Amino acid sequence: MRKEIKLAGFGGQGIILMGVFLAHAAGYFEGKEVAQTQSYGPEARGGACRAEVVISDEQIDYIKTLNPDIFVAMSQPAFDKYVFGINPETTEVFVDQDLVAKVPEEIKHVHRIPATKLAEEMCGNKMAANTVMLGALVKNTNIVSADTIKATLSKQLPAKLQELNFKALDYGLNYCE
Amino acid sequence: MRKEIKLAGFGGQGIILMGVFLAHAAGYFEGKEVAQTQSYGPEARGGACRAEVVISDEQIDYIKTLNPDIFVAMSQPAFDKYVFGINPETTEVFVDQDLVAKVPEEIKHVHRIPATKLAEEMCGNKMAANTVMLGALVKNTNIVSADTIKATLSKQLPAKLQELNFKALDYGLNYCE
Amino acid sequence: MHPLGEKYIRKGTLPYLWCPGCGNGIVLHATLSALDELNIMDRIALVGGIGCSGWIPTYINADTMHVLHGRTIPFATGLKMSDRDRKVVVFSGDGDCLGIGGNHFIHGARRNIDITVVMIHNQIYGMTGGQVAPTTPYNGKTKTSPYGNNEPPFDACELARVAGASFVARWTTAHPRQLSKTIQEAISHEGFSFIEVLTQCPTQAGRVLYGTANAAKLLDMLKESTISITAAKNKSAEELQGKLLVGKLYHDECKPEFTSCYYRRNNAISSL
Amino acid sequence: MHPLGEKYIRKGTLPYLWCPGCGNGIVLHATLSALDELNIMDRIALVGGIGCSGWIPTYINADTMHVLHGRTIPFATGLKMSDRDRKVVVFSGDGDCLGIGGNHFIHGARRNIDITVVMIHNQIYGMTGGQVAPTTPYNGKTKTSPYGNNEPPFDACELARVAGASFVARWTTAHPRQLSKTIQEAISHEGFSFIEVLTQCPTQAGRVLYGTANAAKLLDMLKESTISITAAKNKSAEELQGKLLVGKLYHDECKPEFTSCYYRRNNAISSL
Amino acid sequence: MEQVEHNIKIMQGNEAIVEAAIAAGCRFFAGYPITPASEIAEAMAQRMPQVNGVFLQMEDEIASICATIGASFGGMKACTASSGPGISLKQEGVGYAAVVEAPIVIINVMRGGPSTGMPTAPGQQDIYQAKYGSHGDYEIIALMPSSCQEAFDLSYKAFALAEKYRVPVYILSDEIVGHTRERVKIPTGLKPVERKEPPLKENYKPYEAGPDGLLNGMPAFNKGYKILIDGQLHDEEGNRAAHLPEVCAGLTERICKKITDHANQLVDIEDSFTDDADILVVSFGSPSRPALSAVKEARKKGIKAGCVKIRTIWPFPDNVIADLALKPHTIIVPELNIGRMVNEVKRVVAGKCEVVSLPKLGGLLHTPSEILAEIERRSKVCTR
Amino acid sequence: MEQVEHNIKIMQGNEAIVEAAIAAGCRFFAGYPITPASEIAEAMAQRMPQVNGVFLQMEDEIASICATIGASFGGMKACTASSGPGISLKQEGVGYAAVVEAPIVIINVMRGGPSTGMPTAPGQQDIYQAKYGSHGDYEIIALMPSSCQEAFDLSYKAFALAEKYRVPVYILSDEIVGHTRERVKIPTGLKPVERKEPPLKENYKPYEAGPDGLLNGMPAFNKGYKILIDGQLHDEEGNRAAHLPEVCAGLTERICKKITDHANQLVDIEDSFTDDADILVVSFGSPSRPALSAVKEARKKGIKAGCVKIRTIWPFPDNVIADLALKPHTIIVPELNIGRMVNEVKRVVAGKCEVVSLPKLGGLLHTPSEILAEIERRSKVCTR
Amino acid sequence: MVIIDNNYCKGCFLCMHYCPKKIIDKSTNINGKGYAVPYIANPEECSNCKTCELICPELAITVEEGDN
Amino acid sequence: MVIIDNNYCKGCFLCMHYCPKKIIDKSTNINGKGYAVPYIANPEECSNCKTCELICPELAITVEEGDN
Ligand SMILES: Cc1ncc(C[n+]2csc(CCOP(=O)(O)OP(=O)(O)O)c2C)c(N)n1
Ligand SMILES: Cc1ncc(C[n+]2csc(CCOP(=O)(O)OP(=O)(O)O)c2C)c(N)n1
Ligand code: SF4
Ligand code: SF4
Ligand code: SF4
Ligand code: SF4
Ligand code: SF4
Ligand code: SF4
Ligand SMILES: [Mg+2]
Ligand SMILES: [Mg+2]
Repeated sequence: MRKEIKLAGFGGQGIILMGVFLAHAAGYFEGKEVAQTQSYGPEARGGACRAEVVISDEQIDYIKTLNPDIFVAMSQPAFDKYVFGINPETTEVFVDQDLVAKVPEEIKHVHRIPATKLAEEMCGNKMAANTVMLGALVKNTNIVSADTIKATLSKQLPAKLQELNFKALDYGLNYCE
Repeated sequence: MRKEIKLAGFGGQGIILMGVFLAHAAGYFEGKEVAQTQSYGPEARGGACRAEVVISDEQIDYIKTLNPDIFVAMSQPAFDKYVFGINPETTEVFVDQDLVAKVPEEIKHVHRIPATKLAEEMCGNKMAANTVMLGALVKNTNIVSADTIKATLSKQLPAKLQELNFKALDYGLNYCE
Repeated sequence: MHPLGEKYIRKGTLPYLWCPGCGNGIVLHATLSALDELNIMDRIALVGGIGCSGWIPTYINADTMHVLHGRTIPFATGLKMSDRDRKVVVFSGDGDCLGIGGNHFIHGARRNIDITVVMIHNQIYGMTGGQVAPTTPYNGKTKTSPYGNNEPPFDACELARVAGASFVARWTTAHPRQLSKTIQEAISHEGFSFIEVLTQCPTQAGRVLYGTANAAKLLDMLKESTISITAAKNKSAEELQGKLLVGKLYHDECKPEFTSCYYRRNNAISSL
Repeated sequence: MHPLGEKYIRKGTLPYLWCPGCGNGIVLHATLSALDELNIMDRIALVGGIGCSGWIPTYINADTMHVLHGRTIPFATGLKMSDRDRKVVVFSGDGDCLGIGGNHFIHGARRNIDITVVMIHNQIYGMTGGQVAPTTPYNGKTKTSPYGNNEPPFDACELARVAGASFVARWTTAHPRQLSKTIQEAISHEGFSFIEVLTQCPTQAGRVLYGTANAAKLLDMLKESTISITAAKNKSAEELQGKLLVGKLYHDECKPEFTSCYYRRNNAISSL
Repeated sequence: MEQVEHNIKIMQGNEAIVEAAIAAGCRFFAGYPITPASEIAEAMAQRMPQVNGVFLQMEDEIASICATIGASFGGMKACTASSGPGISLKQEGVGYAAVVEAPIVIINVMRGGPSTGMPTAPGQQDIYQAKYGSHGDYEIIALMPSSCQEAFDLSYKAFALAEKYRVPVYILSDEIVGHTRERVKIPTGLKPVERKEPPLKENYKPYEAGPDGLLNGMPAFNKGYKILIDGQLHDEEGNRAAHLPEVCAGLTERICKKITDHANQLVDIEDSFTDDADILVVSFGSPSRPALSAVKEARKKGIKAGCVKIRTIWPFPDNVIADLALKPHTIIVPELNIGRMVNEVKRVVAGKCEVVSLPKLGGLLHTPSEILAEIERRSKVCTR
Repeated sequence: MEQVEHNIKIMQGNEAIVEAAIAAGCRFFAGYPITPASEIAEAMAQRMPQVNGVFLQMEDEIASICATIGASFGGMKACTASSGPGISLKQEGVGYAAVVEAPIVIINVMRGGPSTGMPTAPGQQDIYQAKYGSHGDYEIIALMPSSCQEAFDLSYKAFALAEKYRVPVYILSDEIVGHTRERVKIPTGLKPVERKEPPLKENYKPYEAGPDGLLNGMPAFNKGYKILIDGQLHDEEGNRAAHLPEVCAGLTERICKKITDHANQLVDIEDSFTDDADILVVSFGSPSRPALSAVKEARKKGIKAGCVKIRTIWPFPDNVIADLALKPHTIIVPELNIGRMVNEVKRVVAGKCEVVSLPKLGGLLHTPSEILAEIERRSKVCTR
Repeated sequence: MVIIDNNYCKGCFLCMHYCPKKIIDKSTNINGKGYAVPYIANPEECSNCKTCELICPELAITVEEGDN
Repeated sequence: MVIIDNNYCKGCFLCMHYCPKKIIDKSTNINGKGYAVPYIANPEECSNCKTCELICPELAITVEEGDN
């Protein structure tokens, strides 16, 4: 089974890191094939940026996303720029509810998560918004398990950032829309 | 009619200049086709060096000498290095008699010219040996006329060198073996 | 937008691709004022290197070449020599100018050709993502000096002077007024003029070298680490310890300029 | 042949391709004595640039690279870093070192990497037939400056010092003893050492710049145009007018050397 | 795939190259930052000191390749990395390495050109440059990975080939491979590539070749060989021979033929569904993955499509491709350039079947459906 | 030959190039000494000031080509000259010139390579480098003289083509042509090549091309155009467009096709005795003269041999050569390299006749008898 | 009068930091590109010194002569 | 003792010019390469100073310790 995930947002929101974490959880801890790519270079500065992850049980021939099964947008410009390719009927769409106001009504599965707000208010650091979102994503899609994403965070993050991120992940995992 | 001339000697003897003068006389003043080439670069330093001139009434397809009609050698090492290709029966060979001692007996037409000695003793400057030789060459082969070679010298040489070289040329033109 | 921007910025290139708080915009503004004051937009040629800083002239609506990494000065040399009345201003990063472009830099200075080089010194390779530069402080940790930089940095102003530049100045982006005035003076000077501008790069140098992306903090650091030559005159050696001199460091108005000497000689020859 | 030649000259390369009276042979001799005295033929790597002078090391029976025009110092850097106990000596013409190779020169100096650079300064591009060099005197007439050189020459020693070299010296081929001693000292020094050797090139510089191919006359001119720093101490400014200083111009024994610092740090890291 | 013990890592192609280099025994890297190759330098900067190796960021790309060659003769396995503009600058050094027969590895993480071009987009426009970029006659070997795993495997192999053939070996990666993170299996206990020391005889001749044109090992400096390495054409002893036409002709011919004569040994292709294929997609590097995808789709639709991925692109696998061209009616060549390698395919196929170029410019990878569409179009045009 | 008034001069090929450049209106030269191209710089140093032009000896070859491009946009017709090693260094600049469409002329007086190679010997080893030396997809024009007269004529033409096509034009001369002194007829009253100034409109778009892919003239700096020249891929206005795949693809394609689409207009060949020829010698540059000599000899011996000299080598005259290949049974391709251009001939001949490579390495020119021997051998093998 | 062009502001707050009168402050406004923009909290105290104008890397600030 | 190896001498006469004792002179000998070579005119006056040895670009001169 091939799954395509596209993550988009604002430079500095940790979008690419979300992709890297997903790839690690699936590829390293769950033994799946993964391919993770991202937008790159100065053209990505300030404006919208994106990361893509393909997860599959088989060899991945095409590494880019064409019709993402999951689309995450953490800003309105990023949503607008990268929403192409999703299937309004089937794609699971996650948005930061305070940063993405306009979501076309045609899109069926929209998850509105106050990721930045939760990060800021509950964890004291809005930089952790991506981890909150990651939690919500994992909870709602089971694209990887909560356990492997936790294992990934402990392996990949420097010690001093772990507490904050575990807290943020939990807020995401436990958030009810 | 295609004529090939090979001139060889010691770096600094003005061998290439002889070639250039012949080319000018034939090409510029006599309206013939000419091609003049030379050995080149640091490998030519100090050791033997050569110039080649091809003179023809028709278009020159091959610019190098293969079987020179005329071969001039101003030093023994140069003679030895560049004598290849001459026809012992027909090639007119000119040597500075004081600098080239060993000339194979098989060679029929050998002209022994004391070019350096004449230049030094009669013109007071052994640097003019090449012009003496040029005179002898012109006289004995008529490859170009004495007039056009004179015209070349007056066109190509800086004023202060003209007297010396006209004198040297005359010694060559008038030298009887 | 600021009226200078309205007047001189190339339509369709905005927004600037620079990160928030980047010093390149400050240099751009200072340049626009200088060019405006001089009123020479019609006879100026701008040349930008490759790097964030090399973009500065590409936003300006003038005749501009955005060239190869490190090669600003040779391109500028061709532009200057092909029209002696043209003024040429180069914008080059510290990597562009002193790294790959170091040889052209010293040769341009040696010739004392009438080109103004504004070198944007952010202590790092910004555009490529924070690698060590020939200006990175000794022991500084960057993406390619993760254990600390083993190489002492150049003093670009000293290098320019010894190589032959006839106008040498240094400022920081915390001195926008002085910078603009100096750019103006450098362009007016006939000869090779070099201006080193220390600038904040919050994204790369800031994060990688100083652990902060706060532009204001970085700019404060720049300000504090420098002292103007006039102010320095009355200071003791102790007080000057660790301070970099800013201001006009060297100016020789009499040194023969390459282009004009060249054409003067040409005139003598071709009128023979 | 001289016993040093018998001992160290590579069989089958003779005769030297240099013109009669060329100074390169004098530098070769001085080098052989220095290497012999140091007794390090087994741990020396020699690097020659492209140019008449670049041939110097190719005649020596040691591990030698004859490299690309202008690139001696990068090759030498690879050789040095791949064996920290190896000593590396570079022979580079003034065109090779300061023309096309100028950037590597200042960066090698900046790093203060343990390489000895012997720059053969004959004021010209010798091998290619007498074109203008970055060391040709102002107004000098050469094949490519037939109306006089428009560009002032570099002071290579000053450039080396400002860029970061820790040992800087200058001699001429009229000082073969001192030259040999200085080469020895430079090789022993740990750090970037630079020796500029002014030398006669009768064929090109001699003929083209000075109108004479007389080696002795040219060597006399070199001698007369220089004064040793020790002798200069007691001279008035007037007496020194037009004289170039020769001798050891700069020596900083304490400056950290690149290779040893690098490996010291490596040891700390790799033993973690 | 062989059953070997391995560790799994998730890494970018650029990182995989670094790990493979270190596994192959590379202990010297000199480079200069450039997108999209900079991560190679960054990872080298991190990793080399950990294995007591050398990382140098030089003043430019010219210095980088020269230092790399210096280090190679200095006794270390050595490599350099860059992208288009930097690779162009290295060309004089490539020719030097070829003629002095320096075993070095040159990594080109290809981006869109020409000139500054598209710095952050992939391309395959530099394949001919790899072969013809420097002046003079010479040959190199070039390998093209299409995944992080191949980036690892081929990089290891590159060092082995460089040592064996005493030749610069290119890894022609691209921005996609360089920046994609994938699972990479790293075999445990991978041995460093051997550098053979030649026998130290009296009058050792560094350029005396065997009948196969190959030199006998690689002497390092300061090991007693006392060698002269010269970029001028030289004789067996290494002495300049520019004045000896036969020696020069011999050396030039040998450094070319030692590679082209071994083309068959150097072949490295991966073919899928080729046995009965009517239509073949011949590709290399990144497009070979959507190509395989498209071929699988085509098979599902009943089209007898097949797929060949060329991993050793230089020397070109003339014979293998000529053989594979006997059965299909059409060969499609998708590439991220204006259609270059298709000419090599045409040359060797020599009219035996239709050869169709499927170029893609602008910095985007072919999608599987683009390639599938071409397969479908061609299978309709010509069905037999 | 046309009957025009002319002056005769005896000069070296290198000097002829300089005189032609000046006649064509070139007023800027930047270079760096190198054998066997130095005489071009030396003659330029002498001549440029006499016509109030600029001669610069730069610090290296990179600076030389960059200054040349700068001067071209500065408003002067401009050129640079070098040989193998220097040409390799210029490659990044060549790509820049191609993508910003700078009309410049690059003279390569070819010597033996690779690397420092054979500095004083001729070669034709750099023909593919001229086309593929820089990274990325681009095209250039390349002309090859075989005599001093052609050196003059083709150099003049090079400037005209550079202006018309807004492209770097190579003159691929060699040590033989460069250093041979011959008679050169210089037409009197030769007019400088015209540089067309584009119409100065509101919102002038410097990269807006006509339907033939060509730009409308050449704007100079400080003439009111206010243009942005950028080596990054750009739109019609000159603005960076690396993020716009279609714009990038379009530009890349256009700068290639504006040359290849005009291949037929650019053909410049000279054929002798081809009408009834069974054997054809196809050559370019220096070997084409002994080739003609050999063909004449062969005719004397009753062999129907013919001769084709290719003067515009890039774009390759595909169609003309394909047509000429219809009659003969064999084509012989003598070249001063390991046998490179023979592959182009093979490609276009596509099996229509036998194609035989006659390479010559080591720095010597083919003699007429060497070529004649091959003609005789082949005429015996295959007589119909 | 100090005019901040919100369209171009990238929220770096150099203006705020360098205003000698400390009269520029963060606002709650987010501009189209997602940046928090500053505003002039106490326009009447402005000395027209133009520091903010010169230091703004985005040329987003214009200080006009005349009343604040 | 001063030994000049005629095989290597290129007749530049730097030795002659720089001998402090002025005891080296031009000879009438021409060596195999065609160069006029010098000779030691007054060996007994030699001071063994080695100047000639060090200045000879061809390494053609050896000054041995001991009697001249
Ligand atoms: C020949 C070449 N090498 C490398 C690069 C990649 N590159 C782009 S910008 C840059 C350096 C940027 O640093 P700097 O010049 O200091 O400018 P900044 O971005 O810091 O302003 C490099 C190495 C290139 N474009 N061309
Ligand atoms: C890249 C390159 N450019 C140019 C040359 C030609 N070249 C050979 S030697 C030389 C310069 C010689 O001058 P210098 O370095 O001063 O050495 P010298 O001969 O004077 O000792 C040049 C330009 C070359 N070999 N390679
Ligand atoms: S990386 Fe640094 S220099 Fe480049 S735009 Fe960002 S802040 Fe400015
Ligand atoms: S040209 Fe000059 S430097 Fe070269 S060998 Fe001759 S004298 Fe020496
Ligand atoms: S300085 Fe300019 S960009 Fe920065 S916050 Fe102020 S107005 Fe905005
Ligand atoms: S002009 Fe001066 S005082 Fe007024 S807001 Fe700007 S910085 Fe503050
Ligand atoms: S110095 Fe040497 S080469 Fe010169 S004349 Fe004396 S012995 Fe001969
Ligand atoms: S050793 Fe001294 S004194 Fe004796 S010959 Fe030589 S230079 Fe003259
Ligand atoms: Mg920088
Ligand atoms: Mg020199």
